[in-house]
Amino acid sequence: MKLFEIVDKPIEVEQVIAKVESRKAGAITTFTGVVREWTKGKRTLFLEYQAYVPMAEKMLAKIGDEIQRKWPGTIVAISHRIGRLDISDIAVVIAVSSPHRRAAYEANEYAIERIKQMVPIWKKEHWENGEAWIGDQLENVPYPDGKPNIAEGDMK
Amino acid sequence: MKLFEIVDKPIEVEQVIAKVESRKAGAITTFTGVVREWTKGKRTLFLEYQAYVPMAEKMLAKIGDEIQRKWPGTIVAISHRIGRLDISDIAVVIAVSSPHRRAAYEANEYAIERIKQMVPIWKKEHWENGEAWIGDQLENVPYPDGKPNIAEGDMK
Amino acid sequence: MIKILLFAQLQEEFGVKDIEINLMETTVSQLKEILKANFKFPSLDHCMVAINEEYAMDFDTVQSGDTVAFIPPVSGG
Amino acid sequence: MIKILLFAQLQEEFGVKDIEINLMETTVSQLKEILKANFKFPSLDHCMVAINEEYAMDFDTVQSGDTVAFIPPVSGG
Repeated sequence: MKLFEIVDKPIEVEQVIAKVESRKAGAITTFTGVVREWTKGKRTLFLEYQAYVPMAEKMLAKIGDEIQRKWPGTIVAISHRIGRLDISDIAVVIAVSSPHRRAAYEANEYAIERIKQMVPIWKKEHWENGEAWIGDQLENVPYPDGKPNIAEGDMK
Repeated sequence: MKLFEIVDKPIEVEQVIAKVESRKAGAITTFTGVVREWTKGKRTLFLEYQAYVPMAEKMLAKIGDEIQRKWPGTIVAISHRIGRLDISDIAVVIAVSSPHRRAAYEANEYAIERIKQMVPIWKKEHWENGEAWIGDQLENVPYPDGKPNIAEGDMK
Repeated sequence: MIKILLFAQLQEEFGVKDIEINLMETTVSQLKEILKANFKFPSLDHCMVAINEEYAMDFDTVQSGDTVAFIPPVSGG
Repeated sequence: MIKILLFAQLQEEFGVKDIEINLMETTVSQLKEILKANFKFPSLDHCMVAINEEYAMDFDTVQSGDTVAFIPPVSGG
């Protein structure tokens, strides 16, 4: 059972949840990122995800380590899909179990923020009238020192 | 399809998620409350949940209304189980879909806090050496004016 | 006739799930006093009250035909 | 021999997924200069760099046998 994985097949939420189940858990949170049809008035037809697979899995595991240090007692599993994804397809599932709910929410949100900062996965949007690779960080602030925040940090 | 329900059968997370799926959604969060074996060093054998069913469903729907006003564009579904639950059984699943992730996390956490404040559902803990109905609010602060916070409010 | 519903520890203390009592119009706080005077209800003061499935305040009115639920501190989730 | 991996828009701009170049020990920033001098790489300055699957800084050393990946702004999730 791989807690952190890049896959090219559909992801089942229940299967990611199953990886974090524990008799110590009182709360399990999931985040599911799905392909949205409309973004700022622009219609997406489909997406294409690419990853640097071995490094992406390593970085997902690093996020898991960070979470276990910050929120002891949590268990994290993350699956991210690559390839062509249609509207409503699942791109990513993050599951976190914890004895108590606050940590399960916080750790889950931390995971998605960190994925968007530092995991080598790229999304190409295909619209009716064009296509483009999206760089989430570029849409926000360029890296202040030419690098992303690789060290664990506070979330934005 | 009932978005807000009290059930006496096992809850499937995928089925609650299915109720909030939408082509407008980019993020779906779930919270799953499961029966924890150990709480503050005390071992739980099993739990028993009781509800004032029609009022509980009405209050869950009220929480859904509050969420739609606070986070427009979200869709919420909540299933809560009653009866005897064993360790790791699912007591509650909250699913929230939203165009963007921040609202999906916030609305989800708001829902569980509100459930614990005002939905007429009770849990009886069965330990090795006894049993007791648990009142979450009593463990915290008694209602300042003899009433729970029924009006929508900020979360604690 | 007012129907009174009991849950959780109240139900166990009292041994039944509901009671019907004959009363004319009254308030929630008067109803609580009547119940405390006539029955053993040690947890009653910790309870919320709902009239016809909506939370009610002490000063709210209860009348014949209403269903009044006594709601001990909840613990769902 | 240093293996260079390209992704996303870099891969499309350049038309291949990887390049091998013969170089002795160098730094990340020197490697970037060499690539910019020899190839058309308009997006290179916006990229992060990873050496053997770990993020690296401009002053880090690259040596023969290493795999260097140029990582355009990521957009997973």
